Order: sequence, then structure tokens, then C-alpha cells
Amino acid sequence: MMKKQVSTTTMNPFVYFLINYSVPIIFAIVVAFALPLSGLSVNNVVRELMIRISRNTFLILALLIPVMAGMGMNFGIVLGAMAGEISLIFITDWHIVGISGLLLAMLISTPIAIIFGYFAGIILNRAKGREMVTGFMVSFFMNGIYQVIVLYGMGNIIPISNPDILLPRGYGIRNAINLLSIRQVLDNLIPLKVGTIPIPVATFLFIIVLCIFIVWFKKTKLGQDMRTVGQDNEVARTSGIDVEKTRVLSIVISTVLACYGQIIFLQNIGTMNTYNSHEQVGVFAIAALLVGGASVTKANITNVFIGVILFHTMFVVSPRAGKELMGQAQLGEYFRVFVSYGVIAFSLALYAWRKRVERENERRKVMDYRKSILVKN
Amino acid sequence: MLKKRFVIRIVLIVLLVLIGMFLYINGKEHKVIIDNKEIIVNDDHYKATADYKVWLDNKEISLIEKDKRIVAMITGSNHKIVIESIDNQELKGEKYERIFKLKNNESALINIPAMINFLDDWIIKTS
Amino acid sequence: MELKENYLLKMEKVSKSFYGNKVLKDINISVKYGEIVGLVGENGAGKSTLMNILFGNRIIHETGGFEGKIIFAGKEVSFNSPFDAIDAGIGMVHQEFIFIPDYTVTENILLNKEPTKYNFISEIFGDKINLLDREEMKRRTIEAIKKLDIELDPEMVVKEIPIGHKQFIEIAREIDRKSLKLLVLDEPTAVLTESEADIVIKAIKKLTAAGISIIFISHRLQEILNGCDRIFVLRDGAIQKELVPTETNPREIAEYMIGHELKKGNLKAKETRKINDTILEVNNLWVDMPGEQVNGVSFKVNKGEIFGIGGLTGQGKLGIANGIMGLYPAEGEVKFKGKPIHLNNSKYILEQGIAFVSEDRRGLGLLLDQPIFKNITFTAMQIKEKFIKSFLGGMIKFCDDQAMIKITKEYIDSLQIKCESEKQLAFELSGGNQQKLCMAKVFVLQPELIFVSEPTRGIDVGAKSLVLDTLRQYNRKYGTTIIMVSSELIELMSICERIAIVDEGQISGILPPNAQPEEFGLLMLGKKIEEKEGSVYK
Amino acid sequence: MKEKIKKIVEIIGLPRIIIFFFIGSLFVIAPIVGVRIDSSLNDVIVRFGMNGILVLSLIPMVKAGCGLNFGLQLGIIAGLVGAVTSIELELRGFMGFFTAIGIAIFIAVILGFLYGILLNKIKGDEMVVATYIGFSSVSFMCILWLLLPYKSPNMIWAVGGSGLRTTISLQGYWFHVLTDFLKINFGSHIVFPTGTILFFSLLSFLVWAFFKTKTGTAMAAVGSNAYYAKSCGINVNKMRMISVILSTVIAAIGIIVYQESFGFIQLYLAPLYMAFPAIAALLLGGASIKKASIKNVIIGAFLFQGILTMTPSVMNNIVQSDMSETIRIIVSNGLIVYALTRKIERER
Repeated sequence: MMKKQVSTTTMNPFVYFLINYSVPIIFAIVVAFALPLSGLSVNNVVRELMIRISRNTFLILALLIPVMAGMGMNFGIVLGAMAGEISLIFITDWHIVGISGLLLAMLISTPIAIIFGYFAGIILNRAKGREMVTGFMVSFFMNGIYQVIVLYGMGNIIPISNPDILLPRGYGIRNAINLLSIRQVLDNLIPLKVGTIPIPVATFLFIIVLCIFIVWFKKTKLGQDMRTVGQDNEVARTSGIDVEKTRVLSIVISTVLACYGQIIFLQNIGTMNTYNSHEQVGVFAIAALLVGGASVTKANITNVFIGVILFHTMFVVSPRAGKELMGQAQLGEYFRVFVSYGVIAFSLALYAWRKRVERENERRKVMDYRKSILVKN
Repeated sequence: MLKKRFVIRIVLIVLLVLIGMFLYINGKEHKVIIDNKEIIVNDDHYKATADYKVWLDNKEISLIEKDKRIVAMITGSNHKIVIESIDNQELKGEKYERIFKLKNNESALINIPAMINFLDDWIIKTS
Repeated sequence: MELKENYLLKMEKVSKSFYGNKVLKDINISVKYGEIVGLVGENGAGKSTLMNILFGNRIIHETGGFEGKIIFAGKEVSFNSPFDAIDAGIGMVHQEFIFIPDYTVTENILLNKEPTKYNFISEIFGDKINLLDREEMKRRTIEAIKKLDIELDPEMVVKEIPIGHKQFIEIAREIDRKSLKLLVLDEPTAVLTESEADIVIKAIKKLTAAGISIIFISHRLQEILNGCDRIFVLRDGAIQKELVPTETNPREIAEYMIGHELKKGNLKAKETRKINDTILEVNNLWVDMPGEQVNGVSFKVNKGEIFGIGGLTGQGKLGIANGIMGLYPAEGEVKFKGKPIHLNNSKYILEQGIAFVSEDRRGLGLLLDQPIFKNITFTAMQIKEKFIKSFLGGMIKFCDDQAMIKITKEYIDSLQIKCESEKQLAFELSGGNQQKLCMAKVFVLQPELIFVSEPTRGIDVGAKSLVLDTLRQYNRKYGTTIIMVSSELIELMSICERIAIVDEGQISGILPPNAQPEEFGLLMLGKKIEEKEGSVYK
Repeated sequence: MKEKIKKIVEIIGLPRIIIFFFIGSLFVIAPIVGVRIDSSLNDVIVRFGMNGILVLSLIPMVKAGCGLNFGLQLGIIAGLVGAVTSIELELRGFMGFFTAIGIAIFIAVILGFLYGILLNKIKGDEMVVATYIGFSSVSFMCILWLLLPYKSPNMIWAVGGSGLRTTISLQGYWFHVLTDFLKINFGSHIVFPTGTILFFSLLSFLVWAFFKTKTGTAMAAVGSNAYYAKSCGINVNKMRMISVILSTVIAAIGIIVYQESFGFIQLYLAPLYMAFPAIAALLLGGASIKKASIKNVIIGAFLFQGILTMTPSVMNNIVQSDMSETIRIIVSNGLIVYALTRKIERER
């Protein structure tokens, strides 16, 4: 009854694939070289990788929803990380330990993350077209506010009694807090060993639940509204969608998820340096997502998993490769930092360039169409 | 319709608060000091007679020798302490068991000789 | 099905004035159930204001509401927002159709009214958390498409369906509304070919069978004649005539539309000048300017002539000037003084001595935050290296402010630009004076050919004649060829030697200024005449 | 009257007013709390001389419509390479200083050219891409600092013998060569760095004069209305390119002047966040994403350095804890966020 209309994509699929996934391909090649060079046995690379994947994936997944709503890479997830850290400070002060301590931290951090997310969302709405750099600067700005709360607020205005997390002067939190009471409590909740490699089953359960939530969320009306807003703000507005509210909601959800992600991350590491463990969160999560082949307007769960594996293999391998190659471990360290920033700069630039080329092709296609029909009659 | 939704949300919030409190209580860490030392209760002397193996909330803690003190951390509010005398690695079968409750940020001081002789102040709670 | 006789919509004595000038005067329009009513009129005749009133757009309320009554389905109504009108059962299909390219046909048609399946979590976070009901969406889409009886694959991504079919997305979206009683179509066939337009009209006819009434706004006479049951001709804010297609013809409609008083207009007697050698020759010019596409235009302009280009907005007349000047991508052959010039390079075109007074004064014509003397001398400085003091043998070229101020004072006097001083910022000037500033900027270049685009748009009547006189004097004094693009037919007729009319991106004909007004009207409305020198439509 | 105030607040912008009051109160409280005004003033002037040129380097790009130069680090890298090479060549005094600038300019032109090509390709998303180009170039340089064949003993690591130290002292080379040039002392506490201020005014004059030339006016036109410039036959991309190269070159000179007054060359990750204080200073002076002038540079640099010098001394005496670092973060990033959220009147 309905004849299938032939689609009119011009570019041949292979070239299209190459451009689309250029970043992951380059990355795979770099890792392929560095892996043998580093001299690490496959076994302990996999073990290290398993830990890193389990503690970072949740954070990277938190980036998906703002991309869907057209807000680009949400550098503002650092605010979620701050909310998580504040809640961890409270449960350490109250001496709440074990899995209930972790869950309580997640519970009390949710309202804080919602407030931070709402604040960031409002600001991003006022900077349409420049969301990413504004999000980036907001995270720096909030770092200042965070310091006011934690370095000066806690201990006098906000009651903190536990002496071993307070600074000697009586107020302000120490630079490093040990979270032994909740260290790897989630990872070892359901212990499982495959060969010599421990698998944090509970953490992966959390990750799987989040993946299901994201897939389910895309099917809801709100998810569809967000996609519409992401595709075209004006069309969404004329069709009656409250564009501003939807965008803020996407940031709030992302900030709350990032807050849980940071708690899972710190739970695995076991110590928290209060004032800079959240700074690099945004950069590494976004770099990993971009390495997975995501772009500023299109990102899905497969990008997350490809990205986290590739990115963190590079992370594990490059210092050793640097040592073997140049005899300088420090070299590998800087190479790691360079690759993370470089991959973001490269994929953002590639995306912006492709956007201009695609718009040019679209314009040309319409022009040729008009020529073809008008010349005909 | 709206009223029903309003009620559901209120119930949800209450539920969340309850879960929070439950987690707080369940996860709260308390300090327990156990003394295997002589105790004088209205001038009766109860001496420490043997070494004991100690279990707290059926988790083996450690061995406590005569006139020694050990410190342990336990979580949650209601607890059970089990001790059994031990003489160079063999269990002598003398078992004593007591249960006790700890509120908010209380810590406990347990005295084994008082416990064996079923005295009242075998446990002193301080917050 | 309601009786055919009584009316779905009646607008009685509807009038509207914006800041004092009356835009609509006592409009009476009626639409029966299941009837197609045509609304025809030149740009600015008041069609869009009338539709804004019907839909209760914010602009209407903000500018003091309207007089008169609207009776819809038997009840007097006044909608205070388009969403109320939509709820009452009125739908609107815009000229540039609103859709999301990467969405499927189904998602586009049901944009923001997707049916959902209930799930418990919506009790907590609100209804938006309910899941989309994909099957129901597909069913409703197929039903809407069937009503239009056209071939559209619901799962196809809109970006990849042929351009002609994208129009149906919006029509289907309106039809899907259960409550739809009246559908307003604003220039639905503007971008379509004849064959695609016929499909749209056939589809619309099918809708009226289902009892839906249609208001069909278009400037293509052929479609109006064979599509509508009744036609209202609108001019200068008043209904000139209500016609029935069977008892009228395109010429009569054009006459009512362009209006009689043009004949009475005081056309200035112009001395006829013998002008023959060609200065500019354009063959098969294509320009891709959004909203003003040019589809293969050819014409010749003689040296010293004032050549007019008219036509309705959106038909491409502005595209010609912007294309040749290199502001929008253009293709085709352009010869200036016999020598072919390559396009898409504004600097090269300016260097040949061709200048442009843009229609977009504030956006493109001026640097609003710069003083007058900078604005006037800027282009001349960049292209002709005028007003420059150079040092170290031309290595460093400083702006010579004194020279700039001297020349600016001259132009302020000659063009009587009302301003406090030559240092006043451009955005502080009135519309008329800004237009003079743009012209001064071009005169300083002493060009051989000037494109002037919509010189009198948005300025008060007094300044209009002053601007036109300045152009005429400059042409007579320096013999500079002027190509004037304007939608004001009267002005073109009062100043130009020949007037070309552009419709749908092509020149539909070139007429002398004293031709009958309705002949211009017909050219604007889709009639074509072969391009013969000064031929008059028989 | 209320209406007039509201209008003024709107033009100047609320955060700037809050900061003005903040600095005013600092200067008022300082004497009460026992902080010497004249020595703090002296610090402010010295730091103004150090950072002024870095802030000045932002002008060309903002005027040409490329927005705030978040990739300032590229210029800084060029300056660092220039400085390090001049020390490698064991050049002393003004000779060393000007060779460093010479080499820096040469490298800055190349880096600026490449950076300009990239920015022209991605019109519209310049700022976030520039940020990450800046970060990745700094981290790339960290690798190069380890590998480049520099041999001068007081620059390379004592142990291992290869790779540059993180901080290199300028003692004995061109340390304070500008600052001490014709310096004037007012009383015991104020030493006026005439050399640095003269150098800054010379560069500001050159930038001001450049925007009076033909290319300069063309570039300003591109910035204020790119469509207007295109219609007047100006090659928009060429103008943007020149503005990027100019900004990178001035930034290279700026960092060398900064080091000359500071006394040390800071390598590796030191310049990572150097773009933000310069941008915040410019914004504090009244500039916006689309509009900036030399006046904004002078006022902004002076006020911003005022905050940085006054807060630690005043704060320490009042509340015995150094909040100045936190305040600097809040003020500097707050200004940039404020500027980014200003509505651009005609978003073409």
C-alpha cells in the first residue's frame, strides 16, 4: 500500500562511516601501538581496565541526556560531582559506614545536585549558542562557591564535629579525606572472581540500571520533547513545547546522575581530595565519550562503552609506553593529559567544520533540485 | 485525579525520609571497648579469670587475654555479644551471650567479669 | 454534517489601525461549512494582519486589539492566543513549513501531541513521563495521510522525502486534530511545481468533502480560479470585490487587485530619451538567496537608463541585485560594458564601478555604532584607497579624518541629511536620513552603475519623494545607470524608463512605465509574456 | 531619579558595580587594619605592568569578531620558547630581552597562522574549541620541554641531564631589565617601574594606531557587522586571520614582559589557566564579547590586579585566613560567566 520511497543520501556509506568514527579509529590505532610497547601483561591491563570501566562509566552516561537536548557536552557535570562530595563529607562526619553510608550519601546529595543543576540550567539558557564554554566557566565559578561552603562554611556555619576531617583551625575541611568506611563497599557487595580478575558486579548493576533508564527515558514524552528541542529550538517552541523548562530539566537530570557517578567513583578510590578531585571529572568523561565516536549533537550508549574502553586503555598504557620509548615516565603522564584535551579539541573542531559542510551540501541540494524542476517545464 | 497524585507524592516523600533514617541508624558506627579486668562492685571483687574469644553480631572479633582491653567498631543499633573462654587455643565451652541496644552516637564499655557474674552494670553506655 | 447554507465563519466590519494609520477598513468575510474561499491581494494589502486577528496573535493585542465582530460556528469569539484558536478548531499551514528534518513523518505530524501510555511513575514526576504510544501514533498518521489521499511513508525520515511532499506534513498535522473545522493555507504552493501544486489542491478538495472549510491565500491566479468556490480580492486594507470563479477572469481579478486609481495617479510627464548601447547584460542568472531565489534570469540594461525591477515580495527581485553584488552565491553570465565579470566576489564587482544601496539598511547598509563620516567614507577608503594618508611609501595607511569630514559636510548639505553633526552615530538618525546616508556612501564611490534596493521602504512619505528626486537628479547629472528594485509599483512607474516584473524567480515580462496597471498585475500573478523589446500585452 | 540609576546599572552591569564597591571598601579598610596603602599601590602598579600586555593582546580578536581569545596560551607558548632560547644563547640584559621577543614573534606568527586557519573553519563555536586548543597545546609543549635539545646548565634538570626544569630563574639574564629602566622612587615604599609602563603604553599606542589604519578599520568593521564588511568587499577571513596573528604575537610579548618582571620562567602546566585572568580583567574593564577598547584594558587590568593584591593583605589582618584565592576564583570566573550570558543585540 505504501511504496518505500528511496532515500537521497548522497555520500557513499564507507566515507560517511570513516568521517563519523574518525576519532575512535585514530584512537584504536594509537592504543594498538602503545599496548605492546608498554610491556604490560594482558592480564593486569584487563584487571586495571575493569576497575576503571566500573568507576567511570556511570559518569560518562550522565552526559548523554544534555547532548540529546541539544546542550552539547555538559561541562557542568562538575557541579554534580561537587554535590556528591559534599554528601560524602556529611556521612564521614556522621560516621555512617558500609553500603548504607553510600546509599545515604546518594540520598542526601540528590537535593543538592538538583539545586546546582537548576542553577547551571538557568545560566545555560541565557547563553544560547555558547552552552559548552559557559558550562565550562560555570564549573570554575562554582568551584569558588564550593570552596566558600567547604573551606569556610563547614565547621562554623554548617555543624561538622568529626575532628579528623576538620582543619586544625577548627573550621574548613581538610584537603584529603579517607573514605575507608565506604571504600569499595559497592564493588565488593556481590564479589565475583573470573580467573584472577575481580568483577564489581554491584557497580555494573548500577550501570546497567542507568542504561535501561536512559533507553526508557528516550521513549517517554519528556524524552521526545528533549529530542525535539535538541533538533530545533524554534520548531519546538512553535509546536508549544516549553523549551527553557525542558533544557533546564535535562541539565538537572544530568547533574544528579553525575553526582551518583562521582560517589561511585570516589567509593572505588577510597580517598577524596576535597578541592580538586572534581576538577578533572568533566574533561575526562567528555574526552572518553568523544573517543567513543559521539559528537556534540549525537551520542548513545555504544559511544560510551567504546569510549570508556579505548580511553582508559590509553590511560593505563601511555605512562608505561612513555617510559619504554623515551625513558621518561613523566612523558607518558603529559601524553595522557595532551591526548585527553587534544581529543576534545579535535572532535569539537571536526564537528563544527562538518556542520558547515553539511549545511553547504543541504543548500546545494535544494538549489540543484530547483534547477532540475524549473529547467524541465 | 490531582488529589490522588498529591497523596502519592506525599507518601513517597515520607517513604524517602524513613529510608534515610533507616540508613542512618543502620549504618551508624559505634565504638565498643571490652575490658577483661577486675571490677569492684559495692566492694565485691570480681577478677578476670581466663582469656576469652569474642564475637560481636556473630562476627569474630579477636582474643582478649586477662587484664587486657580491646576496642571494636560495630554498626547498627541492636547488637549481640558472645564470649567463650579459651585456654591455649582450645575452647573450654564456657559460653556467655548478651544482647544490647545502642542509640544515636552512643559508645559502650563492656566488662567481662561483670558479664560472667550477671551483674547489672556489665555495660556502660556513654554518648 | 451542518447545512451547506449557514456559515462557519463570519467577520463583520473588522477594522484595525497600527499607531494611527488604518490597516484594515470594515472587512466582511464569510466562509460556509465545507467551502474553499480564496483570499487574494498584493503584499501589504492586509492579508496577514487579517489572519493575525483571526488567530488572536499577540501583536494584535499589544497594538490595541481590533474593532468589529468574529462569529465562529455560531458563537462570537475573540481568541487571545493562537493556541485558543487551535483548540476552537482553526488550523494554519505556513508558507515555510515547520518540521524537523531528522524526525520520521509520524513524529513530525504528531509533534508535541504524541499519544502516550500511562505508567505509574507519571504519578510522581507528572504526565510527561508516560511512554509514547508508537502504534497509536502510526495509526493516526496513516489515517491523516489517507484523508489527503497522497503517498507518504510514515517511517521515512522527512529529510529524505522529496521537497514537494514536505508540504503535506504540515497539512496532515492540522488534519490530525479531531476538532479541525477551518484550515487556513498561506501560500501553500509557493515553492511547489505546477504538478505538485495540483496534488495539493486535489487533496484540499478531498478535505472539504469531509466538511472542513478552507481559506486559501495565494497569488497564483490559476490555482485560485480552479480551486476556490468564492474569491475575496483585498487591496489597501479593504475588500474590493467578492467574485465567483465561473463569472470572472484573471484580468478582472488583477484589475481589482492592482486597483483603478493608478490610472488616476499623477504620472509625471517624462521626456523620452533615446538610450540604446547596453551597459549591463545578464544571461541565465541563478541566485541562492533564502526567500528570494532567482531561477535563471536574463535581461539587458542600457547606459544612463533607470531600469526598474518590480514584483511581489519573495519572488526573487531582491535576489538579482544581491546575487550580482556577490552577497549570496550566484551562477550565470554577467557582462558589464561588454566584458564578462566573474561573480561571488564583492570586492571585484565594486572595483568595476558597480555599487549597491542595500534594502537591509540597518542590517547590511550601515555601521550603526559608527559616526556618519566613517559610514560615508568607509567603502571608498577600502576600494578606492581614498581619504588615506600613507607613510613609509604606502606601508602604513592612516585614515585622513579631515578629508573624511570635509566630504561628509558636502554630502550633508547636498542631500540635506538632518543631523546634529557629522560625528553623530548612524543609529540615532531617522529612517529617511539613514537611507540618504547609504546613498551618500555609494555616491562617494562615483560608480558607473548603482543597484538601489527598496529605497523607500519604511520611511515617511515626505522623505520618499526626496529620495527618488535625489536618484533622478544624480542620474541626469552624472549619467549613472540606476537599477531600482522596489515593490512600490507607483514609484517605479514614476521614475523608470523600463520596468521588469519578477515572478517565481524569473522575469515574466518587461513593460514601459505607461502600460496599463493590470498588465503589471497579470505579470505579477503568474502570466508570462515573451521578452520582446517594449512589447505590450495584447 | 530611580529610573536613571536603573539605566546606569544596566549599562555598567551589576557584577562590575559589586566589584567596584568591593575594591573601594578594600582601600577604605586597608589603613584601618594597618595595611600600608602606598606599598599595596606599588604592588598594584607593578602587577599592572606585568599583566597589562597579556590583557591588551585580547583586543584585536574581540574587535574582529572572533570573541574572547580562550586560546591565549598559544601566544604564551611562543613567548616561553623565545625566552628559553634566548637564555640558551647566554644573552644578557636588553640584548637577551629583545632576542627573546624577536624569536617569540617569529614563532607566534606561525602558531597564530595555524590557529587562524582553524578558527576560520569553525565560525560560531570558536570559544570552546579555542579553550581546548589552548589546553592541548600547553600539554603538548610539556612533552616538548622534555625532549628539546636545550643544554644550558642552569635550565636543565641537574639529575638526568635532559629536559627543562619547571621554573627557570632569570637572575643574571634580563631580570628586571625593563622595570629598573629609568625607575623612579617616591619615598621608601614606591618604586615606579617606568620601563614596563612605557613599554606597555608604547604597545597600546601601536594597537590604537593600528585600528586607525585602513586594515584596522576594515577589521573593526568585520567585528561590528561581518555582512556589512562582506558587502564592502572586505575579505572577512583574511581580517580574522590577521587579528588572530596579532593577538598571538602581543600575547607572546606579554608573557616575556611578565617573566621579566616576575623573575622566573614557568614552564610545563603553569600557563594552563593563564587565559582566564586576562579575559576576566578585560571584562572587568567594561568590555563585552563583541566590543573592547584600550580603555577597557587599562581600567580592567588595574582593577583586577587591585583585587589580587589587596584581598590577601586586607583579609589576613581581618579574619586571619587567606580567602583571597577563593575570592579570585569567584570574581574572575564570575565576570566571564556574566559576559557570556549577556544578550548579544543582533545575533546574526
